[in-house]
Amino acid sequence: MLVASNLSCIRGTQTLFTDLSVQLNSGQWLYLQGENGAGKTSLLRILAGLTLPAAGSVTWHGAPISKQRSIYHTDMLYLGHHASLKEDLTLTENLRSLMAMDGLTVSDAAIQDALTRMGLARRQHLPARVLSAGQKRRGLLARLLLRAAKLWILDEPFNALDTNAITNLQESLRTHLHHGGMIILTSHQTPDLGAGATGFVLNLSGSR
Amino acid sequence: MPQLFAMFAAYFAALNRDLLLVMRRKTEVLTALFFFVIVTTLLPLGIGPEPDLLRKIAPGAMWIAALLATLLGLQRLFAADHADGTLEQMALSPEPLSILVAGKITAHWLVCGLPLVLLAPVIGLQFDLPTDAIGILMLSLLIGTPLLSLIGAIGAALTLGARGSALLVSLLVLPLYVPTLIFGAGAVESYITGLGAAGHLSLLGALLVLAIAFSPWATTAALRISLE
Amino acid sequence: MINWFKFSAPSTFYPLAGKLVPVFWLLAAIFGAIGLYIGFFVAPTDAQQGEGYRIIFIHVPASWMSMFIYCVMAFWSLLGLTFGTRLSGMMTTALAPTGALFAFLSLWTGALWGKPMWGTWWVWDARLTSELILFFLYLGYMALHAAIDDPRRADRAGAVLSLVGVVNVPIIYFSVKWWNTLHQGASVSLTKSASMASTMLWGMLIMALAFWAYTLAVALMRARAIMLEREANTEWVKHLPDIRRAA
Amino acid sequence: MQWQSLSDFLAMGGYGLYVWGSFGVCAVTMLAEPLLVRHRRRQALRDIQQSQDI
Repeated sequence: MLVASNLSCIRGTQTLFTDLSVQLNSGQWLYLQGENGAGKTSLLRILAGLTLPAAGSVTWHGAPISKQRSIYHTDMLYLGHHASLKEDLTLTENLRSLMAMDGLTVSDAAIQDALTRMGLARRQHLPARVLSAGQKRRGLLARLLLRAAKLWILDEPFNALDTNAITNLQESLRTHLHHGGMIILTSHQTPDLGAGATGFVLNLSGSR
Repeated sequence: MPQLFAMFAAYFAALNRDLLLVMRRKTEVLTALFFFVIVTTLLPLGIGPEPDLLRKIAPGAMWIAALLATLLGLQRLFAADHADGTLEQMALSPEPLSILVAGKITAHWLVCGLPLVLLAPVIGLQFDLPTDAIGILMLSLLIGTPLLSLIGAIGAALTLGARGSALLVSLLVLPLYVPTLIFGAGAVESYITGLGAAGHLSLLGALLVLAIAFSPWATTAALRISLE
Repeated sequence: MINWFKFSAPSTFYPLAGKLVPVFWLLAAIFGAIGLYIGFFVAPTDAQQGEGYRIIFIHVPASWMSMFIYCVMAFWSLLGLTFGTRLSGMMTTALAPTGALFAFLSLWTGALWGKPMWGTWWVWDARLTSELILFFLYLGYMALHAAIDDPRRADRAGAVLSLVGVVNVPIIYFSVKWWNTLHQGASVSLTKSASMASTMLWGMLIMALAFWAYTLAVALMRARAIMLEREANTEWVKHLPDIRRAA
Repeated sequence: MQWQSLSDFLAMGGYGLYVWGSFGVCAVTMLAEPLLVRHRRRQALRDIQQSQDI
């Protein structure tokens, strides 16, 4: 499904990794390990199609992702370091505009439902600026529930979350895998993705 | 057909969001507008009150003020989206990024360009311009200010994440503004001297068509590069 | 078919450029000597402008080169954006300062020509004005490239800028020309007033060839320096014979 | 040959300042540029040398 072959990444004069190949099938997860600066985020951004690799290619269902951007970005959802929320807008407005810019229309009820499931029902009409880091994070994660994306690429999704929210998110991840979804993620702590799903751990620190 | 509809929806989504943000934080509209008013008000004070002289410099002075006012907010066009990560999400939208960029440029014009067009008659009176010349001035600004936003967007996208980007935008964009300035101010001037403004205005229109076709594409390319 | 991508690899290009640089220096010296000889000893004194017109033997070729180099930069940029070759960005960056130099020389000699001929250092003549804007475009390119830390990103951003610029150069030229005729300013232009005798044309052409060879020599030298700076950590640089010699 | 003497050549029919001002600046800049580039390349080589010695 998602095949990355012979990727290499150069940042400035530093080579982060070379000849890296990954394959991910339906219902599988990929967990990236490595110390700071090993190139985890760079790899995620290459797989998401934000950065061009210095060499190698990424294909989705057999075709290069750069050739079918619209299809790939419908199937894939990337959540990065940033809050990706506008401070002056409420959570509902933020989600609504993000969905609309993706060319999708969702009802306010669906947004409310997703925010409720992330435990933000009472915060939905507050501007993002007054929310805590964890609450913003959860607001963004509500997009996972709204978008029917097959592949989730998540950069440190557990950051700033409390125990309750972590359990919640892990549950969502397990459900996604169970329904044939795919997940690529980085995290400081090893996530518990359930015994049923198969996955790989990729260690990036060995490349230096 | 549904694809086209989704594209329009995405365009209006980007436009709406930026307008909503401006509504929440009104200073941005006012900065450009105040700048325009202040510069055009200071000029007669610096140059002298002779009506003949003022009438002569009015088209150029107002066009330069409009150009600099546009330049003022340009660097912020994508900077906030870049900083909070929403630009990243826009680049990953299933809809073409150039459509979203077009929406943002439209919002920029509605906020920074259109108010200048609407304010032009008042400023024109300060410079003692005849009524029909003011009409031509408004028309030239109406065609020209979107051009300023379109060209400026390329510069704003290119300098995203570069050091000293505020100054850099001016250096990159000002040479590209030269034709717009010449045709815009020239339209009013040649109308006043009795040569007619049609030639200038149609050239300005041709540039606008060219920029509409070319600028969102170039801006998108620049944005993708700056996201790397 | 020749494999151009092989030549565009810095490890192949570096020694090749090293061999070409002296050739172009020699060409520049020969053409320069012939051009100067024609300019000073063969070309007769102009009836109207006396000896002052001899400035055009560098002014006109410098203006030509400044425009030509910008087009070449745009060409490399297009190549770089479509094929993603590393060499194109390095060549564009290597050409920019030389292009800016020629634009500057064109302005400088134009001013020195204008003072005795028109009685003023600067006129808002269509050609001079667009040359000035071209100079700003060069400065913009170099400033943008210098302001972005990652060289790959800087190359690609610069490529977009130079393509936008090359679309705008003719528009700027015609707009300035139109503006100039409307204002009935100094309509005297350099080439028109000097009745284009064939010796003069030859002199300018040969000087242009000298400048062209000079540009290639300097740009290749600069490209080599840029390659060393950027690829300092690669294997081919580490095994370069130049490293020992420099010690 | 239209020049009678060296001083005649240097005077350029009264345009000496302008003609030699043009050609002089042209020569100086076109000599300086390659020298600066050569310096840049040597500096790069020296940096690589140093990083290898360590």
